[in-house]
Amino acid sequence: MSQPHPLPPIALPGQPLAPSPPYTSSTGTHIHTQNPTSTIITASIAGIPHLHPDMSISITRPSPSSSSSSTSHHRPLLLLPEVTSTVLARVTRLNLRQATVEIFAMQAGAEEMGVCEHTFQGIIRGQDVRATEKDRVKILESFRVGDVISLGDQSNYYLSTASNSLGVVVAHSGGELRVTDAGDPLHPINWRQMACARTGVVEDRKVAKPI
Amino acid sequence: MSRYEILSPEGLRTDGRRWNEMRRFSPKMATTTAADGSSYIEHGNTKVICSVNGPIEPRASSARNSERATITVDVCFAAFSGTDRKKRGKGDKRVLEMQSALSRTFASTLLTILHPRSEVHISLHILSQDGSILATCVNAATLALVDAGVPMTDYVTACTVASYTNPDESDEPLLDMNSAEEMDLPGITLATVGRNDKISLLQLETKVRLERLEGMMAVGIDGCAKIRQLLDRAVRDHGNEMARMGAL
Amino acid sequence: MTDRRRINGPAEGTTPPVFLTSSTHKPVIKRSPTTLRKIFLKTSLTPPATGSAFLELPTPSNPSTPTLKLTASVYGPRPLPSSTTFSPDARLTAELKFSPFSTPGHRRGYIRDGVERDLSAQLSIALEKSVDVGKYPKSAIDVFVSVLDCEGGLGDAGDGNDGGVEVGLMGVVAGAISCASAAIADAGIECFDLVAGGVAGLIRERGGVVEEDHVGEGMEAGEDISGARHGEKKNRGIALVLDPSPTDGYIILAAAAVGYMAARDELTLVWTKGSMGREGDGTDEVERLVDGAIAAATSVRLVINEAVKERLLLGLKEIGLIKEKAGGNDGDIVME
Amino acid sequence: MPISILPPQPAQSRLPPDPDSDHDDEKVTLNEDGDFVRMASSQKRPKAISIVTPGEIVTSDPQWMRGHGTYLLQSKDSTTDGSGSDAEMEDGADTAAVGGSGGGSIVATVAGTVQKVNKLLSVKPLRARYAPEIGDLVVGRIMEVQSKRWKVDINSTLTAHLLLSSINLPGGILRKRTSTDELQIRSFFSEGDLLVAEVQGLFQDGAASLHTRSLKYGKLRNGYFLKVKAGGIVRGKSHIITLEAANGAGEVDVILGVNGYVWVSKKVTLQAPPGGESITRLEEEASEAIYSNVNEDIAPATRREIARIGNCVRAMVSWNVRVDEEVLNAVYLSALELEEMGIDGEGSIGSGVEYLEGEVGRIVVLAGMDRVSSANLRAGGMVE
Amino acid sequence: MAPLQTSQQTGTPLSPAELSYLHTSLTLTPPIRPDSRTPTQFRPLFAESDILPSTNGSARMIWGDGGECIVGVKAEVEKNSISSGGPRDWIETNVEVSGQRDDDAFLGMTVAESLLVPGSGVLERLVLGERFHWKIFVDILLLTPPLSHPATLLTLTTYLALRNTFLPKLVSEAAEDPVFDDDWGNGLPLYPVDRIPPPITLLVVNVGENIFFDPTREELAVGDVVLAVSICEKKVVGVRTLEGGSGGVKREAVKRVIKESCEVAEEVFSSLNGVGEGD
Repeated sequence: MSQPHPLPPIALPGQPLAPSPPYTSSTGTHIHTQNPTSTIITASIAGIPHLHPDMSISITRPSPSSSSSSTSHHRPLLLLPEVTSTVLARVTRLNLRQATVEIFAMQAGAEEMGVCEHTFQGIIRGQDVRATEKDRVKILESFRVGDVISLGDQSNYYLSTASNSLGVVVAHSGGELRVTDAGDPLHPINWRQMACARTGVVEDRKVAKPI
Repeated sequence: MSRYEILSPEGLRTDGRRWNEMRRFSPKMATTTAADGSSYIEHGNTKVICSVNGPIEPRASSARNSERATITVDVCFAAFSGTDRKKRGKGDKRVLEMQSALSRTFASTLLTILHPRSEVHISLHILSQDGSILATCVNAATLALVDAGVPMTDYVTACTVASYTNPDESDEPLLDMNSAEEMDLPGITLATVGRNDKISLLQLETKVRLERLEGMMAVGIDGCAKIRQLLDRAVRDHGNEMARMGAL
Repeated sequence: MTDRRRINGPAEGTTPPVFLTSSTHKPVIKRSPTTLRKIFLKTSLTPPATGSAFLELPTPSNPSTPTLKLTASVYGPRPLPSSTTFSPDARLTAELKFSPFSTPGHRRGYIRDGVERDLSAQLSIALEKSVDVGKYPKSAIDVFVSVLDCEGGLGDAGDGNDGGVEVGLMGVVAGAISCASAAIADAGIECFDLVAGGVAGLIRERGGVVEEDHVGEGMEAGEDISGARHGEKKNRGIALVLDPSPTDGYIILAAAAVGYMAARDELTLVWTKGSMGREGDGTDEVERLVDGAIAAATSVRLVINEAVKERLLLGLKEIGLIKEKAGGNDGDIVME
Repeated sequence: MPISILPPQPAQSRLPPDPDSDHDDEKVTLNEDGDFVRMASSQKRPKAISIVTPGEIVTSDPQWMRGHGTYLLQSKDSTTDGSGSDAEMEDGADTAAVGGSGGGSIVATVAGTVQKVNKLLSVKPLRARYAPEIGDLVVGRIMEVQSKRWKVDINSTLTAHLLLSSINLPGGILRKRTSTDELQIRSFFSEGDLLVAEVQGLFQDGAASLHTRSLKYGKLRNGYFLKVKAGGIVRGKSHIITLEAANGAGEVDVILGVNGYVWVSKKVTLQAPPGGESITRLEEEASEAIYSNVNEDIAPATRREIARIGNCVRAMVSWNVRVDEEVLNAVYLSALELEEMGIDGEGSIGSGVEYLEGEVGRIVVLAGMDRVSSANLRAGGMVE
Repeated sequence: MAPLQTSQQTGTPLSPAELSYLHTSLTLTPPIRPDSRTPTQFRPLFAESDILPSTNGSARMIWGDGGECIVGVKAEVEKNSISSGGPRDWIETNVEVSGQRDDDAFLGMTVAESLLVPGSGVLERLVLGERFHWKIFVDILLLTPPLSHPATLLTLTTYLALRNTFLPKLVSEAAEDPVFDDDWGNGLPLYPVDRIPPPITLLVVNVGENIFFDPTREELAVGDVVLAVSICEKKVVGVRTLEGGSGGVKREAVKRVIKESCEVAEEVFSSLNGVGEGD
């Protein structure tokens, strides 16, 4: 059994780190019950172990910033969207009751937003957009920041944009009148509307509060 | 195989049968508990085992039809069934053709509107081939469907008839071909529904003179009626056995 | 949604791996039965994959003879096609493919034949139990191993290993398991422990003593293990050989391949060939074989650790987080 | 001997548990409608069993109405063209009350026995999949979870539907369904869960719609699931039987699903909460746990009795004996006796004698039936 | 790879409550199996051999839970050629599972590996003079996929079929083209009684400390590791790990499984031979 307190500088999957009664395991670690009496925390990914003040041990993988090394590009620590993680998604389909989005970046807790390897499909239901019911607007190309509220069914994650900081970040005008002038960028006026700089046309969106 | 051997002057065939005699036909029902309905038929040396699962919820959503049950058939020739070992791939044309012929035949007689949006899956395994394969498959499938309690208007029974040309150019129909006769003579596979001569399958893969067809079909229909009687007997025996066992 | 079936090449191209040139290879020393072949293992070589690794067993005798070279690439966790039923755990699928030029003698086709389907099934059994699938609901983890070169002995036509058991396939599976495990670690997928593959064989001793193995100096990352721990018995008759290679020319009576998780001391795969009975002195041949294979796997595990650590340090150096620790940075991995 | 490999008995030779009828006189001389009289064992009245097969004209008498398993052949003479019977089929055999229109004859569509119930003639097939009827108590397994409902496998033709609105929500009946429930749907039932429910309605295509709106229904825990052939469990008044298990194993619940799914489990008693609060609190606390997947701890003795009872049910169904409380209790007692006697000498637990397949099963069921008939004799003195 | 359905054919998993009940019952000492069998007790088996006259050897077996397997062995004369990969390819096995598109490579290799163990002596009996040899095809047909894992069922049936296989007697000289005695009566058995018999494979699941033979699907679902141990005449001729099980397993458990399999195999061989004489 390695020394309980000073954690090794680098941990590899399966490496025992500390006895579990005093310590608890968090991301990147796993509780392994060797025999009914002793359960230990073992590393489950290769990375640098950290002992957090609340006696929990987590392992973080050094994610080299994308700019410096060409071979391994920027990988988010989080590989899958989890409940309560905020995501950046693009709306792919709209219908009366829900919007289907494609999640392409996510962020868990404090770390910054990481582009994920594979895009996941999510659904924002009507009742999750805002407390008051908003009818759908048929703009395809608008980015939305939402947070994942439940794992949903087979292939979809359920997202909600209820809180103020969530909603449309980047949008393009739909150009109901003529197709030609569609696609100009819109800038937010208030949390409910966005206006097109060129034509001044105002369109309904659930706008995220600009940070 | 010179033609002479097919039918001896006294009218005896290679295996000693007369022109209108059938090979030994021994049907067995409910041979396994793992499927809804099952049957095993030995018609001479042609042995076919059949198991029916249905009507069940179709796994492939393509097989979902809102008013009727869809019938899917799987035919598989065991590699050891022929005289020489031959592994038939799944994409074998002849197998696909048999499968569609069987599902068409049963689609017309099974009461599929009683179980909409479900599927009846028939899986047939040919353990040994000695002529009249398709006919034996039809009989085995019918028996297994009856065992599974799938509603049908009447039994579908099938048999084969060959047409032999005597040295003096006159023709004789031969009932129930074995593999030797099937290879050498033109023949038809014929399936009827119930006792009243309604033909639901007629297959001719070789050339035969038109005027002979009439006679062959007449013999075929009588053959099917005989097989229907044998199948009916098997079902009744099975039913009485279950009654004796107190299962009813 | 990327099309899972067509995986197109990396955008900016890769640098070809540098091989030992023939001039620098060492003088030929015949490998003793309990010395393992040196393993060259490097991770994250194919950028589009979440994790990847390349494994090679350079034979010191002469570089022109075929050696085992295989690459593993891991994609995942990625979304399952919408038709599949919900699964609270990730679905790990493993596929092993011999590239057409890989086997000496006849060229293999592109469609997966029986041998490849069998090895793929064994590979997925070995890896399945090490990955913490509960952490990635509704997703798929795909592992692809392609064998670029192998030492024959696959029971194909032309390599006459008559009488003995072919260990070629076992060597390929063991290499595939170790390489795939390194790729999974490189992908950052959480797992209980890394699985190392090990092979051992029983041979009939040919004429006199099988020379006691001497501790050769370790080259590259591989070390060999001294015979002490495994009590290499010097009895007549049956001898244990670790990491047998088809080119060694042994006639192997029985062989065993294992997938072994060293930290947890657990086996995820056991595969034996050849007939093994009760030996004269009571020890069961099966037990000797399994223990031998586990010993081989334990030392392979050290190689995997080194490779994963190497990539980690590279990452740290880049973001300047390297800690200048006094005791160097050879993390002390304790294996019960 | 751990393994016994027997030559396959031809299906016919599995002798029925009829001690009193000797077998040779039962050689059946088959006349056209296959009628023969069979001396049933003592309880059942001797009754004529007539088997009909598909295509057989059951009757041409117009006063009979057509039920399941038959179709109407509108025939003046025997040879009608095929389309005639098809046309007739549009109304489908389910709508039983088609008047026996003149000249038509009722023809069987399945092989089975003719059931004549005051003017309604139907044919019950020898073997068929379970057809759900309203009010049936069934055990089912969740196959698929959709946004507002579950698809449940109940061994019938189509998977049944269980709507989110027709289940008990944790926290008592008063709780109104909120939209978050849809998100937490998997916390109630998820794939693979077993439940006992009641058929509350049938859809147009015959699929069942279930509900679990009562305390006796819900998720199943603390026990073992076994599947018997669908016809084995006959619709009776009570499908949840509680047996007093021997060897101090406590009470065991046996849930006999009409669809042939059986669940044998330790009786889950609503322990009164320590504080002895009011009934609603108790009921409230109970309903919190109805969706938990955690079993209570079950003593090995109880597990052994659960296994034994499971074997008894399986043996009774394979020997076509009607499974109800009285007979099950009798067969269970005779199984216990069997173990004490130790049929092949060693009575040790591990003798495997409790495995009631094949011959051993028949002996146990036979002994159970004798026990019941003797009890009836003592009780009523009148064999009925 | 044989698909191990965790519940009915549709592969829905068992419920967590069932799994935990079964796991605790099976890890007790003495263990309690759901159908109260002893750990080494098999479910009843029905078997018959020589059912297909058009084959050199055949057998059929019906398993406790309704699974059915038919094996046909056919022999063909084949010219020796260097390219044909030596004697290892003289016996070809193929496992066909009804309802599955392609044949099952994993099960096929398991059977082939244990059949072609060096020293089994069967290959010598296939030689026909200097230029020809018998090519044996062992075709295994799993009719209704059994609810539990098919490994044991198909190897027991293969054992019976191989025991029932007869090859026509060679009457021609070594150098000439092979000519056979056409009296089927005095054909030579492929596995004569006095020589090494064909192997069988026992499927064993290890749950906690206990080991169970002939496991049902529920027992497989809660097992730690599932091993297929092939045994022939007190020698272990092949061990394979199968899909299933929830984690790795200690080496002692693997050794114990192999040891116990040898003992049980003895009784299985004797009862199998009983079927041979039966008809």
